[in-house]
Amino acid sequence: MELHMVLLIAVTLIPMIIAAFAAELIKSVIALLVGSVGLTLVLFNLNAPIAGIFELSVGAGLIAVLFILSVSLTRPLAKEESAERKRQHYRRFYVLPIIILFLGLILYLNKDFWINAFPFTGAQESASFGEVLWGRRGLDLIGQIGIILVGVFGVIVLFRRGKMNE
Amino acid sequence: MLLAYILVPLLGAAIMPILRKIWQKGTDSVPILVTVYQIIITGWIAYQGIVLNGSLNLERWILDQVLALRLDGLSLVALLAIGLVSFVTVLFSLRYPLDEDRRPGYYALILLAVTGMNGLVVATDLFSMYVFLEIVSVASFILIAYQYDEFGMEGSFKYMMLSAVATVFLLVAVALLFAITGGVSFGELAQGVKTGGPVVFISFAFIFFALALKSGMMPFHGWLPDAYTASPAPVSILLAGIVTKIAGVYTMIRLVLEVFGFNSVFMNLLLVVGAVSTVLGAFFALGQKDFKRMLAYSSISQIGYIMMGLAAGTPLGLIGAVFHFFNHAIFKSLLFLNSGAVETATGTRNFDELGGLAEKMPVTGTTSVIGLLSTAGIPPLAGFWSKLVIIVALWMAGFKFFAFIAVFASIITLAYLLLLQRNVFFGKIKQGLEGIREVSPVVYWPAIIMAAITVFSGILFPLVYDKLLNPVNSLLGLLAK
Amino acid sequence: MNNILVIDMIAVILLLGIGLYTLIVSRNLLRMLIGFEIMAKGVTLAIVSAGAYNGKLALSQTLAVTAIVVEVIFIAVALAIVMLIQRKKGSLDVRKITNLKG
Amino acid sequence: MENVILLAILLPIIGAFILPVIGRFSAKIRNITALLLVTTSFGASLSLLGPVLSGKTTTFLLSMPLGFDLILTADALGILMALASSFVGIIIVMYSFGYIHHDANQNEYYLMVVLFLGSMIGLVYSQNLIFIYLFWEIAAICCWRLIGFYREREIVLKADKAFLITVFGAVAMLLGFVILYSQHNTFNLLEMQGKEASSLAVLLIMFGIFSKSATLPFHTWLPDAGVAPSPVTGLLHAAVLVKIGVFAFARIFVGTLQFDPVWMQILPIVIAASALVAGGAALVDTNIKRIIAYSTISQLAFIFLGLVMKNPIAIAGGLLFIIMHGLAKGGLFLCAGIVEHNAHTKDIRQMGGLITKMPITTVSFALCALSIMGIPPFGGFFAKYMIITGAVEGGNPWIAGVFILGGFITVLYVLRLFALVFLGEMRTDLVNVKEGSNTMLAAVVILGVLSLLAGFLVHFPNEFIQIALEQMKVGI
Repeated sequence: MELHMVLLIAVTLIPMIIAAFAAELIKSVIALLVGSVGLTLVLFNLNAPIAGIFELSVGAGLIAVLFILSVSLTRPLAKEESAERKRQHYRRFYVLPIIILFLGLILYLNKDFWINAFPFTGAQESASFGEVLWGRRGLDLIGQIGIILVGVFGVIVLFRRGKMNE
Repeated sequence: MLLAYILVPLLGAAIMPILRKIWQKGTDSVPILVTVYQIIITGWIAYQGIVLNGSLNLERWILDQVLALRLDGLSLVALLAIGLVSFVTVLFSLRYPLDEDRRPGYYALILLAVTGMNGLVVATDLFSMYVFLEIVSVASFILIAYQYDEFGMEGSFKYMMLSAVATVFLLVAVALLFAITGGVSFGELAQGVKTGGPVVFISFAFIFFALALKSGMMPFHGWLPDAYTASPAPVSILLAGIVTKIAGVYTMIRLVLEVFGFNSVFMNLLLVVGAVSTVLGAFFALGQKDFKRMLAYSSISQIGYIMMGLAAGTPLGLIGAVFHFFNHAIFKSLLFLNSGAVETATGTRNFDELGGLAEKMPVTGTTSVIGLLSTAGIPPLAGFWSKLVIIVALWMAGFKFFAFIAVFASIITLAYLLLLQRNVFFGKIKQGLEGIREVSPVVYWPAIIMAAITVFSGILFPLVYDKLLNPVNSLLGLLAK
Repeated sequence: MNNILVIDMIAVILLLGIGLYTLIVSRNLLRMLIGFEIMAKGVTLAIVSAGAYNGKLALSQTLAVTAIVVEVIFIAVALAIVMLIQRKKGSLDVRKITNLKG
Repeated sequence: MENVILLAILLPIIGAFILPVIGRFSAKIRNITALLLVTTSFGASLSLLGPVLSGKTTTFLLSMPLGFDLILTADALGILMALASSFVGIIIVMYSFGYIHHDANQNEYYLMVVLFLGSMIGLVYSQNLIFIYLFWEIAAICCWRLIGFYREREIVLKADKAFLITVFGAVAMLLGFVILYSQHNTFNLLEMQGKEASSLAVLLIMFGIFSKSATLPFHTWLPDAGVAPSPVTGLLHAAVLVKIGVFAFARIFVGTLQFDPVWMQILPIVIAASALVAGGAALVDTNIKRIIAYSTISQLAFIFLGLVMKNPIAIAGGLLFIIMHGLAKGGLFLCAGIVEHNAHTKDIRQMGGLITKMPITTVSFALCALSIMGIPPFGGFFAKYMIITGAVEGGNPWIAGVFILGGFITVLYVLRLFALVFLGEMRTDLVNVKEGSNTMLAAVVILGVLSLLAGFLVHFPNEFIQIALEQMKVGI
């Protein structure tokens, strides 16, 4: 069970590091997508299929689509400029994997502390996802409606071409 | 009943695109109606004293578990402030040169921001609070960038990134607390927090960091002047007057009261951060040459006061903090209204190009004097009472040094506000400005309203105390011991 | 169950670290958003693993779903603003858009 | 009877805000209304005199939350100050009719003057520290707008300076009040009667008092405030405003609280330094209004000396000098105003021989000047005499000696001023100078004559001051 988990976490984490590390944006986005899929697997493994499916469809799919759209809309750089950009990029990021490794190691070595830090021993809850969502999280649903409206109006306001645009 | 606070502005926003097609004029009146409705309802509740006596009448406002909403003294003050500030924002927007084609969308976003703030204020669980917080933030990003200018985009992006970090930390803290308590409502969290331990400490640290970032306290203030300065004038009224206060300060007060209690480590930290913000914010304001930037730094400084009042950890301090929160919403939006009026009349905010405007713009000049005196805490205006209560509370709680800081920061406050007054309004009229005229009544009436509130809540302090601040005391019953 | 939680929490912290590092160090606006995305994944994981640990899986899943929705809207709006910046300035470099003093 | 106190305060304060409205229609009606408001307030205070003379005080109480009760008491000390300031107020409003009638912003001017007088009267009757502070700051706001009346950049800078210094002192004082609150758990002075104040609180409150009364470290704003219109300088900076500090000292430390004896050593030294430094500055300055302002600083030191000495004769002398100095200094400033207004200069080196052109002003100036110098039988003499005697009796002969020196310097610079302005050769460019307008002359004549009369009839104020001393429980 634990080993299983560690492997899946690795499947999530390594693409994420690549996403940060890759010099070209499109590669970063694809790595992010892969990491999201890894996260989905982790969520499935935690017995949270609904969150997993959501993560896969929205968190991985929709966001990747949005990012790819944006990246393709940006102007590509000239050859020499992009080479220079790459070198600078790697110079800034090469410490990241080392930091992450160290941080992970330190955290893992101190894991007893963390185990004791979580004192709760809760009982298994029988309510289903739907019951909780509709029965208890009504306010969140209203909030979701609100934020979706914000998104819709936001995109309308930001992209509608009026007199003041351009 | 309480749900109306969320649903009315939400519906108002949702019908905007329809209204735009069928009744163009309605797009102007709906936001006004919605905000006036909020002011009247909240004022009525305050006047009736429904939440005055704490728990008994409190129960009536709690719906069942589906939608656990609550109205208590603190949220009452916040709702009133939200109503007032958004009302004057909308009123100011009526004549502000916005792109007509996108105006309905603009109003919709303002109403959604109001929805978010109202929801945040009446929510009783941390996660819902986060969702509404995010509505407010995302709506503000768009509003800041509304005019497509470079500064707006940049201010918006900075606010966005820092706020993203803040919400991530807030959510991780929620997750940590959820792991040990098994719930996200304030009650459940408070139960779990009592057990203590490192996880509680870490989550409180995360929340503290997130809210300090959101409220723009001193080490994390970088985004705030940029966002305020870059946004269109009416948006900066909304932003400075209420959005950052609800997003940062209100949430902090609420969480300290209901979940964490007055933890001494964090209260001391809050006290220090508050004092640093108060003093440095005032000093930075002293060096500004831009009307709005000066006001933005002044906001940082005033937030420091509120935090210090909260950190005193006594009922008196809490009352002072809440009253200053309310006053700050009023006088800061008044000053931003004035800056907006000056900008519309003269086309600039730079002190070097302004001067002697009081002659030409008597209403703006007079109301700005009232606003600045209230900010500096000069009696008998409202700002004086709240600062006085905070200072008394700090002294009585034994934080004498901080009481000193609070007192002397108000001198610096007065100094930079006099600088502002001298450069913009007082004195002889600058060359090239002889032709300017007072802005239209739609623009200056909001300023008069705000100035009147400042004056009367100062003079009628006993009434304000009875109706608005006394209910805050009932909160102490909720205080996590 | 406790061990799993700890492994997950370590993963969360690492995700937050990667994201924050990217956010701070990067000079490209889009990559800053990618950094935020990485942090957001960490948040999702934190919420669900907390639910898996204390048995309130259903509740944690609803929270995670809401958080994901919020995150998507946030990213959509952020990308829209980034696109506008790109259109205005012709660049995504953070250094080229800093006019304000901070 | 209680409501009369409220009337005396609220009538000018609320009435002040109606003045600009009236001023939009008719300047004349506005001026008369302003005068009426101040006169009514004076009358109200006068009507409170009856009970006090029979040894009773009148109290008005309005309960407020958090201990901020509004308590107004008309005791002898309060009425003394209220009468003195509202009387000078009447004369100054009258004088203003002539002085500022060509200037812009007259509406604001009358608003601020009347509001100022209202807050002054509010302050003297208040028995709650918070309300003392509140009225104190309203007075500061009015003062700020009035100093900046002419709107030039340098003038506004000086107004800001005065405002900042006085507010700095005031907030320090507020902190002192908070300390008193934490010690005695009340802001009510009546409940603090006879209690001890901690030294920190005394220090902080003294900051406020000294900054308002322009005593040594904080005196620089007062000469600078001479850029205001003359009636304002006369009103605020000579007759009334600076007395707020003195009054607060009398009210808080003489009448109510006890303080550590060490202050009895420190305060006289500060005050003596203030008297000498300001006297010296007055000797060398050449601006007529600045000289009179420095003179105010040095005379205030005399008042303080009287009050600090804590012995009945000195305190009585100090209180007496508040009245005498108010009348005489008000007169001096108003005369200076006439001179400045007609000669179009403030530099005394460019004046001279004005006695032939403005005889009435000269005589009034001389009367007031003699009172300030302390020449018998003018009012100032009795007051100074009592203060010095009290200081000697109180065991501070050295300090008394310094003050006698200070009195001598006063004589020197006032004579110098008088000689340079009114005597000597008439300068050619001043040949066309005329006497001031009738209302202005009436004002200075009243003040000059009163300065003289007050000396002859010193018995009446003195008796009243004895009642005040009794009510303050001094020396019994």
